[in-house]
Formats: sequence, structure tokens, C-alpha cells
Amino acid sequence: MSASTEALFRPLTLRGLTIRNRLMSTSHAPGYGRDGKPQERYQLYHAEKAKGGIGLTMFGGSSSVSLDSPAAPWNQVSVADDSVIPYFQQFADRVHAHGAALMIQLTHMGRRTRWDTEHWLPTISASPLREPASRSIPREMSQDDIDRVVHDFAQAARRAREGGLDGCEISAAHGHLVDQFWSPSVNRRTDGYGGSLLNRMRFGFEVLAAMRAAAGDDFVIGMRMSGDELFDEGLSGEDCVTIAAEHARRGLVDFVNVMGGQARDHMAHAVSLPNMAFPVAPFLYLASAIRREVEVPVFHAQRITDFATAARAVAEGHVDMVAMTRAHIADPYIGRKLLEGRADDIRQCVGAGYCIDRIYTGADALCIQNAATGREATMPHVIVKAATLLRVVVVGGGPAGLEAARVCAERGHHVVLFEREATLGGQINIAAKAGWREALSGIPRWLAAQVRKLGVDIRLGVAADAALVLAERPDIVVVATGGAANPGLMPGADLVTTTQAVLRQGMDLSGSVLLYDAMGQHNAVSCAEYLATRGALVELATPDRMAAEEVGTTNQPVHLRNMYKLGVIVTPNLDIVAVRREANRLVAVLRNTMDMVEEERVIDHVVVDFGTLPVDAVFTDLKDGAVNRGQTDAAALIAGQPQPHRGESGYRLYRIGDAAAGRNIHAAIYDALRLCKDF
Amino acid sequence: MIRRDPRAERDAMVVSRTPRLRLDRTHRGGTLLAPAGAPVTAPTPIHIAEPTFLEFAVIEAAGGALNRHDRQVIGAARTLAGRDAAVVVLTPPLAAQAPDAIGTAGGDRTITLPTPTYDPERNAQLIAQAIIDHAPRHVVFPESADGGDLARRVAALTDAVLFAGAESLTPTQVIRPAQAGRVELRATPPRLISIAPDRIAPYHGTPHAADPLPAPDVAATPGGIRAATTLAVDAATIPLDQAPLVIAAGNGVTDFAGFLDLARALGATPGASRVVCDAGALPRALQVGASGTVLNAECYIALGISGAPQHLQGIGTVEHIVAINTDLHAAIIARAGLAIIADAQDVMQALRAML
Amino acid sequence: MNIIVLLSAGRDPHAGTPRPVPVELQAIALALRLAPATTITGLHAGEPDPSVLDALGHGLTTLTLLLTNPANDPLAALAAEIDRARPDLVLAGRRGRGGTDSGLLPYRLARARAMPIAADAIAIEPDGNDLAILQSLPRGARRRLTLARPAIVTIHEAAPPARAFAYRARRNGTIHEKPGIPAPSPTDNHEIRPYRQRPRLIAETTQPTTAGHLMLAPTPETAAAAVLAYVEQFRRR
Amino acid sequence: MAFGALVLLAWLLLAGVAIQAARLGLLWRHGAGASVDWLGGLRALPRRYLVDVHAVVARKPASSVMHQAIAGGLLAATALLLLAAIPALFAAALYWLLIALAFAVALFGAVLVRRRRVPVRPASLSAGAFLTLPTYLGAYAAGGLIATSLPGVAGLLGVAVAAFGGIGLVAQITGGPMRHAVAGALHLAAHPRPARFAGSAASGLAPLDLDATRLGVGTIDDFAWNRLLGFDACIQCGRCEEACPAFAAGQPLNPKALIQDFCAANRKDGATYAGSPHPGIASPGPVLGVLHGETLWSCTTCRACVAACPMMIEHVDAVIDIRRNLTLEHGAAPGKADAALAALRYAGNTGGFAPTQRLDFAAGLKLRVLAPGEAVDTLLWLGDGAFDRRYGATLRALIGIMRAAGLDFAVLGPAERDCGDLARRLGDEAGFARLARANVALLGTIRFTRIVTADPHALHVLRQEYQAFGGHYTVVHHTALIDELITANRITLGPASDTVITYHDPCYLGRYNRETAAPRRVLAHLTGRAVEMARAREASFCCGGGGGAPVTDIPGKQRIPDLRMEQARETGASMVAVACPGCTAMLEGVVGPRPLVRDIAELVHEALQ
Repeated sequence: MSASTEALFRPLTLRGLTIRNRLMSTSHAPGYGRDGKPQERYQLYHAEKAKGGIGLTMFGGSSSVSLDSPAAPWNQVSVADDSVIPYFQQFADRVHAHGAALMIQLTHMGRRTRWDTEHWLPTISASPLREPASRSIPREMSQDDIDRVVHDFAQAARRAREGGLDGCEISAAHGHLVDQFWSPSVNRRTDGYGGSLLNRMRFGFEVLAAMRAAAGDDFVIGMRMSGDELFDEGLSGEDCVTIAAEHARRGLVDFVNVMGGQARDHMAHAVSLPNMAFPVAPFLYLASAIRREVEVPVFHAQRITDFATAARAVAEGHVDMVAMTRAHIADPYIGRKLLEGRADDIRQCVGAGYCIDRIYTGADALCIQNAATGREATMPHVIVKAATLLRVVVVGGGPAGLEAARVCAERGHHVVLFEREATLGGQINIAAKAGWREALSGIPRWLAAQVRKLGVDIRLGVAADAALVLAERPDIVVVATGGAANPGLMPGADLVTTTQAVLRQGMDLSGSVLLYDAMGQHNAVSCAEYLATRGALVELATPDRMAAEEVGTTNQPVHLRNMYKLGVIVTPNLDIVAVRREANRLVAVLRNTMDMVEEERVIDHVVVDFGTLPVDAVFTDLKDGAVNRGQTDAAALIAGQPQPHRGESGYRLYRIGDAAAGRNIHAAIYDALRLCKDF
Repeated sequence: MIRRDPRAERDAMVVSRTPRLRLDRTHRGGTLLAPAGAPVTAPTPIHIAEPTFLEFAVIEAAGGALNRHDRQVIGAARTLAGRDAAVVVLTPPLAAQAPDAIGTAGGDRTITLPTPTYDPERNAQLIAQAIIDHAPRHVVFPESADGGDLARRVAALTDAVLFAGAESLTPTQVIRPAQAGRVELRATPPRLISIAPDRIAPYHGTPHAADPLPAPDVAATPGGIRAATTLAVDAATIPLDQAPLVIAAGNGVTDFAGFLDLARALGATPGASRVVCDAGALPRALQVGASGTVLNAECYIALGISGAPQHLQGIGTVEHIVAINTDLHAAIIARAGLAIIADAQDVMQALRAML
Repeated sequence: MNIIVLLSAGRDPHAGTPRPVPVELQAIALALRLAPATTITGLHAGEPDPSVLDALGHGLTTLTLLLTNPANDPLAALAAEIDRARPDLVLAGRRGRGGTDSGLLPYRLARARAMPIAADAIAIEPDGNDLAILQSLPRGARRRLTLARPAIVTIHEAAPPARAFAYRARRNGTIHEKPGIPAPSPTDNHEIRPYRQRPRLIAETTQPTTAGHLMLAPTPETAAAAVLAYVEQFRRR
Repeated sequence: MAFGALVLLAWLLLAGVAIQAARLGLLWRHGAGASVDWLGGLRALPRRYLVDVHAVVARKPASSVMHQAIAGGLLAATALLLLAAIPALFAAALYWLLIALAFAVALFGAVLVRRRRVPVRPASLSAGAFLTLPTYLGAYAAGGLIATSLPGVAGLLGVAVAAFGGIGLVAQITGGPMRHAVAGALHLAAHPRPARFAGSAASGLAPLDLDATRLGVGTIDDFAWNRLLGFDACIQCGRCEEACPAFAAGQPLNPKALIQDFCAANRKDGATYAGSPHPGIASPGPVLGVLHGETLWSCTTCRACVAACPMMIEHVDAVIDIRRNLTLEHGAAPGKADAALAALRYAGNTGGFAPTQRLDFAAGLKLRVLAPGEAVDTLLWLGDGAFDRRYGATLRALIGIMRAAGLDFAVLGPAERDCGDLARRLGDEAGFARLARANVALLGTIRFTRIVTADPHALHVLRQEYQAFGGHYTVVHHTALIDELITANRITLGPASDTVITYHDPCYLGRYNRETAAPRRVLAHLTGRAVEMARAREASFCCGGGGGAPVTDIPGKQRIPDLRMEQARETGASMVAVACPGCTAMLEGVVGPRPLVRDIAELVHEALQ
């Protein structure tokens, strides 16, 4: 272990609490709360990280302290009454059993929430300015409001303490109520809570002092805050250093948890949760600047995905605790693998942002590449060996096939993997060719390294057919042959090309391009950026209300920003009706989805994205000979139970991933894991 | 049915593109309204005509140009000076374009020390005289090799304490390590301070106007340093952890004699990946990485190295990396300022031919 | 040649126990290259600190202790002893490791005794009546100085390694104890606190690391030219 | 006529042996004084020879037969001949038949001696005088046989042949192989470490008088006389050479050549050694006028040579004695040894860590740290491995096991210092003594029943070497503790797996302290498929981590842990079970595909139910 990795494993003591190492996960909102309580799913998710060796795990991002900051929007935790305490106790026991510390984030969202959920109470803030992300215009808080919320924070801290948690932080980051008071972009008050920075900090001081009084002297209380709001009207880096230093000087916080940005609108949101378009550790410099001046421990998260960067951040003193929050979603076993000298086995976060993007649609956080995360009750992170060893043939080396091969090999089975292409990775290899999406290649790279290490017999460049498969005398055949691009069914479909073909073949389409996107996924917008970068004049037409509507909150703004920069014209609310050739150009007929008026484009190329259709020839050929006739028992699959098998001789046949129907990477990997974990 | 060209429609509405895009939605083919108003200009430099007091910043300006540490020294003096005091920068003669650099870095006055060659004894006397002449509140030095030496000479000459190697500085407090790094000393900034490299931020605000001041007048006396010559550095002899330019061979290199030749011709210090050292092709002492040598180079050329995490840790602080590798997905490609997807051995030969 | 090596009370950076200052041990090793051990004396003003005595295990045979209160300013005592011993050369480490660690004392001594001083030596040779000093500069650079004798020279960490510790030499070394000259330390009103590691400044890294220039399959010549151009722009700074 | 001449020859030879022995004695007198219990030694001699020596010799049955035939035949025949001074015996035909029989056995033995080197001489056997030895042996035996069985001139001729052989053999007492016969017998009686025959594992390393004018062995005469005697007992059988891991790795150490270097140093007549040299060493070095420092620093102190030596020679103690001189007087330990010793001197641990970091590995475990005056049943000695993250996992597993068993245990925490093993093996006896005194004093401030440690080096030092400093403790290795807990049903393990596991014996546990059974009993609970390496238990092959070898880092052609890992691979095991922090680090340092390395504590902790 190198000297800097060594530094990751120095304990840290905060107000009497000793944290075993410097690895942590910051509070976030995975959407696992039920009825405002952190129940089994939520607890198991964090317990797995504790098992995996993390030092501190913090849960309950944006847990509400007051009724006018509803917990409902992201299935969050409400700490507004004592009924949550028993859940905390159970949670703490689960995490402490594995030696990790557990803390919660407490907050009042102020204007950054909606009034039309749960309690239908008005939103409140320092001043009545609209919040762009939630589109709410709050009521200016009266002194009574302020006193009430201060009291609510204090009661919430007491509940955290009585629940056996090791500490808590308030969120004064991401544009929550405390930093709404701080930020000159929100606070226009003229009373003692507005004006000078010191006045603007008054509300937060009152909150923290009341929390300390309620929670006692031996309870860790910290604060999450921005190191620079990164927009002109907001708090500057120097302001943030002053804020942190002032809180530390007054003894109000035991740590500050620094992030960069503010998240008040779509683009700011994407910046504060940096995806793979950003470099690694883009805002470490902000945490470092505060660590230099402020004498309480500094925590920091934001795209620190690899342990080497994390180790350096700690060893060089930029931070005291390094939060690898999304990195632990991809692999909760980072600490343990490092200690065991298995750094190569760490499944590294690629920064796809799939986890965080899902929660903004009201769904639960799921990892694009690790289907066990958030499903700890049914899906294993550590695959155990099977009692009976089988011969497994996997056809197709995309994400589904690779994960199937990995899981089966971890089970101890003899696995043969056929891949038609010369490289493993399937459609991810195509997606990774589009500009800033390159980091996606980390997904198959890890899977491929694992299957190689596990001794899977990999046959590259072999287009397997039924005979080749059967020659292996398999007990189980998993068909993961993926999908082929769908050019659509409109007249003139033979004249178009697909986004897949453009990226796969690296086509340089010159002239004007109409890119029609029926999917709203990354594919079309990536392709638009790809073509525009190479000089094509691109118009992206979509029947949706905006381009890339299916791409989540932290990714869509990056695509849109890039398309604006590249001069791609986005025309929403259009269906493609037909394509035809006129002279040496193409004419596309489009129909407005609102008024049904048709219009035309004269262009050089039409590129479409209708997703993929299953490639299932091998499956069809093998189906009749299979003891299960190729049928997957959906009920067992959903329940995480083994597929029914009565011990008949012959092979069992299953299909997964896009070979079953075109979906996404997570679907492919989840298909494979839940099917194969019980073989 | 309408046949539309949204791009042409948009282009037809463009009135101007600077300073920002202006579209005229009323445009139907007549005259377009051009934007009025002043062009954007650079901000006026800050001129502190009557400073409340003075702060000295003594810089090294090796080669006639400011380096990072010099800018940090001026930044430190700027911090101590605040808005109303002036920062006097004491510097060796600067290259022609550099005086601007003093103002940009936050200096208000410049005293050029007329010492043509390496003569720290005389420089110390000149600075001591300047301190008498101008009575600055503080004198900030870089805690570098020559800067630290000069600072101590001035301290001894003026019989003052030097607060050496400050790591934190505000107008009211400086902090530095002591007792083998086990404690830190905190004090109100004393008169003489030297600052450790990369600890105090340089000045980033509006440039100041830097006016020249006359050099102090001290009669030259013979010193104890009779002669000084800077020796040409043989890159191959620089310890790997100090070398400014390192070229390293990995798996993709097959001709190691040729590699060492190239390093010599390039004036670079040779290094190697673990694989190469394990195979015995190059000595273990050349190994770059967490388990070998951690570099402090300015520029690193990786020939046929994929960039295992251990290796990347060894080049963690290197700002400028050239990677030549056949694998586009090699980790080092993502770290490189210049990434070349090509056979390292071929490129190496071409480089040798070129030098 | 008569050589005095100044020794300070060092502390182990991790354990805090008395431990010789490595760079002072390197000074002893350099002295031993210049002169026989019998003409080399270690000099310390303060208490008989174990860290100073341990220097005897590293090649030094004689040690003079000027007994003063360790809180005192050692300058007067050392200056008086140098006046008495009339060394040709006084060596010191570039910084102490355990006290204020400011590296100022050799300069004050040089000023007090009107001796020239040179810093950061890694090699010393007699050069007629003068001394030839090889100085270590950052990034492997070297400077050669000619220095009038007697002189004070501080030693850099890049100097040849110290001799390994030998227990018997430590046991057999000669220690002369003399009373030093008590003198109050210059007042410095500082507060002492446990050290807190402060990170170095790091640059804002808002540009993706992949924003570097990428060349796909260029000809070897194009690639080589690009490498040279890239290297040149950083070499000029 | 021939009978009489033969008897006379025997008496003359006896006189020759006496003279030669006296000449050897004069050489041994150069050595330093040593108190020897002659009476006890002589009384124990037959048992030491017949039981201890032959237990070692018998590991190679062919050698055993050879040695019994030649030594038994020669000694019996000659002794019987000497008895012929008694007239009644001289007249007895049966008596002469007996003598003839003894000579016949000796002749058979001589043939076996010759067959060892002819036609092919194994690399581990020396040439030189050894090539003429079978001729003398054969001549003496054949001549005796002829003289006792053929009449007349033939008989006389036999006496002449026997005389040729006998004189040759006597001549070989000072300069040749027969030295072994004389010195060997005396060595067994005057052995410098007699306790080893009683099963003691303590080394023969006495604390030094640190005020002495000479520290350690700086010249050959600084060796105690009975050690010089011991070196002369060497018959150059090459078993140490075959056993030595450093030699196998091509490091410049051949224990056989080392002993012969000592013999040569004690004589001014130049070297006559004709066996394999120290690898890579061509000429004599400066140490004792014969040796190179690299040779001495290559030793891992694993005692494989000592355990393999049929003559009970103490190679390792001799190496340490010289290292003491090199380190204490010359500061000559190479590589990173000086840095490691300095770290021990100033920080009290080999890595130079802040003492408080010793408990970092256990952050969050809330270990009980004993304060002076407190009492506990079991004291867990953490060892310097506690600073190592990898070994921290082993310690955490062990703590988990001890907690599962409900043991009353505690640690010393930051107050614990390194046990001093590294200092002592590197020859820094002053450093060792300081650490030993500090630890013994510390242990004196608390009360406990026993010490448990997962570090065999600490175990050995605490159990055996602190006695000289007044520390007498019951020290238990963690594998023994786990074995005890399983037997007493204080912990329950899940069903044994079918992983193929091989156990690597740590030298300081298996060879030094002869504890090889407990770890194997524990392993049997963990897997149904435990396999043994060719070299196991007391014949185990070192990991390369002992004796300070990792810090002196003397280069060889290969690395010792690579060799050991290859031996593990040969068993087909997918996992190597270890029981020592040094072994863990060395074996895990082997690059490339290899079996996993897990401490027994980790495996048990995983299997806990």
C-alpha cells in the first residue's frame, strides 16, 4: 500500500467520535425512504457500505426538520417528530455492527421545494425570490417563522442523538434555507438577518447554537456548505472561507462538508453533481482552500471516483475525510478491497449520474453498473460459490453477457463467453465514442477484467450459432446478443442512417443533417454533438417537449449546453412522417405533434434513433431444444428467487438485456445478475 | 405544406455577434438595428498614489521572469498591505515584458536591485539599506533556496528575527511549523517573513500600476564569496524526484539503449514503469510510481506506459504529461495534456532522428 | 583543517523523542571527507541532550558542550567558542529539526564573527586558501562557489549520506563540557499549537482531464514533432 | 606376526590421534573462554550422538547406513585392536574374527563413502581431501581385514596397507575430513547450546557486556573456543547448503562454506575448501579476514541450516555474533538497516511511526488499553505489524475471535515497543537491550496470566530472550490460542470448505519453537483439503522475511519468497495459510498469479458462527 493510500486509513477523531478511516459517503437522497422513515431497504443500503469498510456513512440527504419542508418529494426522511427515533436506533445498530459511523443530514429546504406535496403548506425563505429549479415563490420569513424553524432544527438534532446516530450535519449547501439566508442572490432582507455577511449568517448561527443546546456537548454537529456558489450574484470563494472560518471560530461546527456550486437551476445542478463530462475531483480546490484557513476537519465529495485521487486528497491535506459517495454506490466495498490489496477489483464509478438522475423523477437511486446497490435485501454484492458446478455458455459480450459471465464465474461455474466482435463491451463501446461519454467504457473494462481474472473462457470474434453453443455441452445458455439499430417504419426508412451506425462507423456526415430522435435518450443528443463537432449543420427534431427528455437532471443540461455551443438547432414537438429523395438531397416530412401541421426539411442526411430491436437468432434456434423452452419465470426473477428447475437433463435457455428488448445498461446488468446469481 | 430551414431563418435575424448575439425578430428585409454602446475595455489599473505604509516583497525572478513562488510572495505582501498601502517589489532586473507582471501580481512599486551576478552578500546590504530608506512594515521573501538564503542574510544584517517558511498568512497572523513539524508557531506578522512555496495565494484582482523607485545606494565592499558559477545540469544525474523533465519507458518500448540515448539527447531524466524494472530492462532506481519514485517534474513523457494507478500516483503533481500509447483507453491518456495514440517505439525512433 | 560542526537538539518528527538532525549528521560525514576525525569537533550550546550526544555514533569523535539553559540564545556562547577554537570551517545543517527550525543561527553567527557564509552545500573542497563549495539548488541544479576561509557553510539534504550509527563510537566519544554564556533569547511572541497540516495551493481543475490534445494514429514524424513542440513550451519557462 | 603388527599399528595410530587432537586443541584455545559442563556433556555424549545426531542423519537413510558402517566398523575394529593388549584376548580366535568382521563392515562403509562422490559428486558435497578419504578408509579397512584373515606375508602386507590407510586418516585429522571425527565427538560434549538437546528453543545469544572493549565477534579468536571446536566438527555433508533459502536464491551465502571459512580463519595455512562457494563470491573478504559482509547479511536466521546439521553446529548464532561486531563497532549493516535501527532507537518501532499510530488499525474497535497497575487475563501483544494495514486485518480478525470467545483481554497500545527481534538479528544488541529492558519494565507494571501474539518473532523474543532481562512470561501464539478455543468449544466454526490450502510454517514458530501441530489442527477445521509442501514443519523453507533480510536487501538471482511461493504452487493449493506478519508481507509481495495468502486468524474469523 502506498504512503498516500496509507493516509486514507488513519483514524479521525471528532468530538470524541473516532472514525476508523477517511472514507465516507455524504448524505444523499436515494429515494429509499418509506412514509418518511428510513426503513429496511434504506438501512441495508448503508449497512452494506459499512460491511465494505467505509469509515463514515451519512444518510438522509435533505432530511426535513419542519412540516413546511416536506419529506415527500424524494421519498425522504422526516425528522419533524419523534416517531422516527426507533428507525434511527435500528439503523445505527445495523451500521455500527460493521464498525462504521452513521450520521444524518438535517435541513429545511426553504424555497427549494414544492408546496403542492404532502402538507400543502407555503414555502418560506429569507426573501420572496423565485427558486428556478422548483419554480416556487416563497413567503418571506417572519421572526416567528425563524424562531419556529430554529426550534425545529434543535428538536431534530435531539432526535438524531436519541436515535443513536453518531452525529448530524445541517445542509447549508445546494440552496437550502440556511444558505438562502447567506446568499446575496436570495437574501434581500433589511432586518438583522440581512445586509452584511455577518447578519446573513445570523440565522445559521441561531440554528446551530440551538442544535448544540438540544443535542448536548458530546454530539457531533457539522455543516455542509458550498465553497463557492460559482455564479456572479452568489457567494464567492472568499465569502465561503469567511463563513466556514466564522462558524469554526465560534465553535458551532465540528466539521464542514464542502461542495462546489449551488444547484439552484438546471445547469447549476448539473455542475454541483458533476458527471463524466467533468474531470475527476473538479472542486477539490474549494475544499482545499477552506481546509487551509479553517481549523475544523473538512469533508468533501464531488466526483472523486478513484481511490488514488481520494488518497492524495487526504495525504496532501486538502481534506480530512474524502467522500466517495457515488463511488460507493458503484462499489460499497472500496475500503475492504483496498485493505485486502484488491484495488484492481474495485468497480469504479464512471460518473454516468444514473443514480442521482433517477431520484429527480421520483424514482429510486440505482447504479448503472451495479444492480445490487439499493437491492441489498434480494441482490448480493458478494457472490457466493454454488454447491453444484455447471457448464454455462453466454452468447454476447456486452454488459448483459459480461455480467452474466462474471456472476456465473464467481459462482464457480465453468463459463464460455462468445462475442462476435473483436472486443468486449457491446453497445457501450458505441456510446463511449461520443465525446464526453467516453468514461462509459469503464463499465465493460471492469467487467472484462473481472471475467478474465475469473478464468472465463472468452471466444472473441466468434459469432456463435446453435451448433457452437451446443458443442460446449452446456447446462445453461444465456443469450445476451443485444439489439440492432431500428431505422423506423416510415416511408423512406431505407434512406436514413441510425445514430448507432454514425457512432459505430465514425461517420463524418458533411452538410446538413436532420437528426430525428424518438427515444429522448443520450444516443441522439450525443450523436448530434458528435456530428456538429465535426462540422455538420445539425437540426435535432423530437416529438418530445425538449431534447433528451429521458436524460436526467445532471446530464441533460450538459447535452443542452453543448448543443447550444455547437449551434445545433433543437426543434421539439415534431414527428417524422416520411423521407424521400429529391435530386441529390433528401426531404424529410415532419408533423407537429400539437397542431398536426406538416413541414419539410431539405437536407443532406437524415439520422434517426428509434432504439434497437432484439438480435435473437441464436435464441430462436436453441429455444425448442431447451428444457425450459427459453422461458424465464418472471415471478421468480422479480422476487430474486432461483428459476424453477426440476432437474431434467439438457440445457436451460434464457435471454437477457437488449436481446430480450431494447432497454438500457442497468436493465441489461440487472437482468444478468438476478438471473445468474442463483445458478 | 411549409418547407423550412430553421438555421437560415435564425441567421437572417442576426444583427451582430459582438459583444453578444443580437437577433432582430422584427426583421423583414429592411435595415437591421446595430447595437449601440461602448465596447468592453480592460479595467483601469489600481494606482495607490499616497500609500498609508509600505510592504516589501523580495522576489527571485530567476531568468528575468516571475515564477509562481514570486507571485505568491507579492500576493502575501498584497494581503498584508490591504487596499491603502503599497507593495514595493524588490527584484533583480526583469526581462523587457515583465514590469507589467509586477503590477498584475499586485505590486505598486518596483525597486530593481542592480546586482548583475550572483552576489547575495551585496543584495542583502542593498535590501537592508532599502529597509532603512523606506521603513516598510514587513518584508516578505520566498522560502526558496536563494530566497531563503537572502532572507537570513538580511535578518542577520538587520539583527531581526525571521519568521521562516510561513504556511499561512493574514494581516493579523502568520503561522509556520517548528519543532520537527510537530507544532506550529503563530504570531502577529513580524517584520521579516519568508513564505513556503504554494501556501499563500497569489493576487488575482485588478492589476496595480507598478512605478519604479530608485535603487538603494550602498558602496560596494568585497565579500567572502569570491566566485560563483552555475553548473550545467546533466539531466541524467538529477535525482528522479527533482528532475524537471522526465521521460519514462514502459511496456511499449523495446529498445532501451535507444531510449536512454533519446533521454540524453532530449536533456530529460530517464525513468521507467514497474514492468520494465521488474523485467530488469532498466535499473530499479528508475522506477516511477508510488512504490518507486514520486516525481515533481514539470513535464513528463510516458512512452508506452498504460498508467497503472501506482504509476499515476507517482506523477500526481506533474502538470504537463505527454503520453504515447497504442491504447486509447489507457489510464494515462486521460491524464495527458498531449496524448498520442501510436506505437511508442516508432515515435521514439522518430524523435531520435529529429534531435 | 580545523572544523567545527554545529549540532542542535533534534527531535524525531513522529515520536518527538531526542534524535540527531539528519542534515547535521551529513555535515559530519562531509567534514570527515575533508579532514581527519581528530580535527573535527561537534559544538552545541545548551544541555547535554541525548540527540546531540548520539552524533558521536556517526563518526564524530569529539564533542564540546557549552552548558547553558536551552531557552537561552546560544549565539554568544558559540561565538566565543569559535573565537577560541579558530576553526577554518564551521559546518551546520541548513535547518534544525526540533527547535524553532528557522535556519537563522548560522547566519547570525557569521554576522557576529564577520565570517562569510554559504548555504546548502553538498560538497566542500579546499581551494588554495579558499574553499570550493558545491551548492545544491532546486531541480538538480548546482552552483560552485569560492569562499574565503574561515567560513560557515550549511549543508543540504542532498549531501552524501551520514555515516551509519555505531554504538561503540557513541560510547567512546570524548565530551568536553564547558560553561556557556547565558544570554536571553530574542523575544518572539508566538503561540505554540500542535501542527495542523495545511494543504498546498492547488489549481482549479474545471477543464476535463481529457481536454488535452489527442492525436489518433499520426505518423511517427508528426507525433515526434508534436512532442518536441509541447516539451519546448514548458522548457522555456 | 601380522596380528601383533596390527595391534602395534592401532596403538601407534591412537598416539597419532592424540597428537593430532592436541594440535587441534591448540587451535581451539585461540578462542574466547566459555564455561562448559564437561562432566554433564561427556555423560550426555552417547545419547546426543546416538539419538540427536542420528535423528538428523537418519533423515537420509543412505547416509545413515554409510555412517553407521564406516564409523561403527572403524571404531569397533580399532577399539578391539587396542584391547588386544590383553593377552587373553590376543589369543582368542573368535576375537580376531570379530575384528575381521568389524573391518569388513568398515570396508563396506568405505565403499559407500566412495560411492557418494563417484562417479557423480552431488553439488552439495565437497571435493578436495574428501576424494582421497575413501582410499584411506578403504586401505585401513581392507588392510585390517587382510591382516586378520590371511596368513603370512599376505597378512603383513595387509598391515602395511592398513598402516598406509591409518596414517592417511590420522593425517586428515588436522587438515582433512577426519577432523570431524575428533572435533565432532568433543563438540557434542562441549556444545555451546546444550539446552537444545533438552528441546529448548532459546538461542545461544547472550546479552553482551556493552562496556566491553570488543563487541561481538571481530576476529576469529573472539568466538568462544567451543564454537571454534564446533566449526571443526563439520563434515561438509552439504545438508545446510541444501536447506539454506539464501543459497537457493543465489544470494552470496553458503552456510557450509561459511563454517569452512571460520575453520580457515582459525588456521594460517590457507583455505583447502573444495565445495560450492558463496554464490557470486570469488575471493576472500575482509570480515575475519575471510568473509564478505554480504554473506553475513544474507542470512534470514531461519535456522534451516542448524536444523539440518547432523553435527549440531550453530551457524546462526555465529552469524549474529559477527553482525554484532559489524553493527555495534562499524555501523556496517547495509541497505535500509541503519534507517530501521534508527527508527527503533528513536521511535521504538521499525517503521519510525508515532507510537500512537499502533492502535490506528483498531479504530472503532474500542480495545481496552491497559494502564499501569491494571490486570487482565490475556495480554494481546500487537507487534510492529500493527502499523501495517495488511496485518491490521489479521489483528482485527484475531480480536474478533477473542471477542467471540469472550476472552478477557487487553493491549498495551501506544506504550508497547517493538520486541527488538530486528535489532538483535541485525546485531544491534544495544538497541535490543534497550527495547527489552523497556518492555520488561512495562510488563512489570501490569498483571496478566499470559501473552498472546500473532507474531512468532515477538513470541520467540518474549518467551525465550527476555528471560535474560528478567522477563519470564507464558507466551502463546494465536494459532495455539485458536486451537485451544476450538477444543474448549468457546468458538464454533462453520463447516470446513473444500478449498485446497497449504500451511506455511513460520521459522520462529515451527523451527525455533517447534510449534507445528496447533496451526494444522485449526486448519483441519477450516478445510477438508489441506495439503503439505515438500518442505514443512521443522524443515520449512523461510519466506525470506527473517533476520532483517528485507531491510539489508542483499541481491541474489531470485527472491526467497518467490521460491517459497513456487513450492506452494506445486501443491496445487489455491491458498497459502500463514501465521506471521513477516510471512504475510513476503508471500503477498510475490507478483503475478499466485495462491491467495491468508492468516489463519482471518480464515477462522470468516468461518466463525
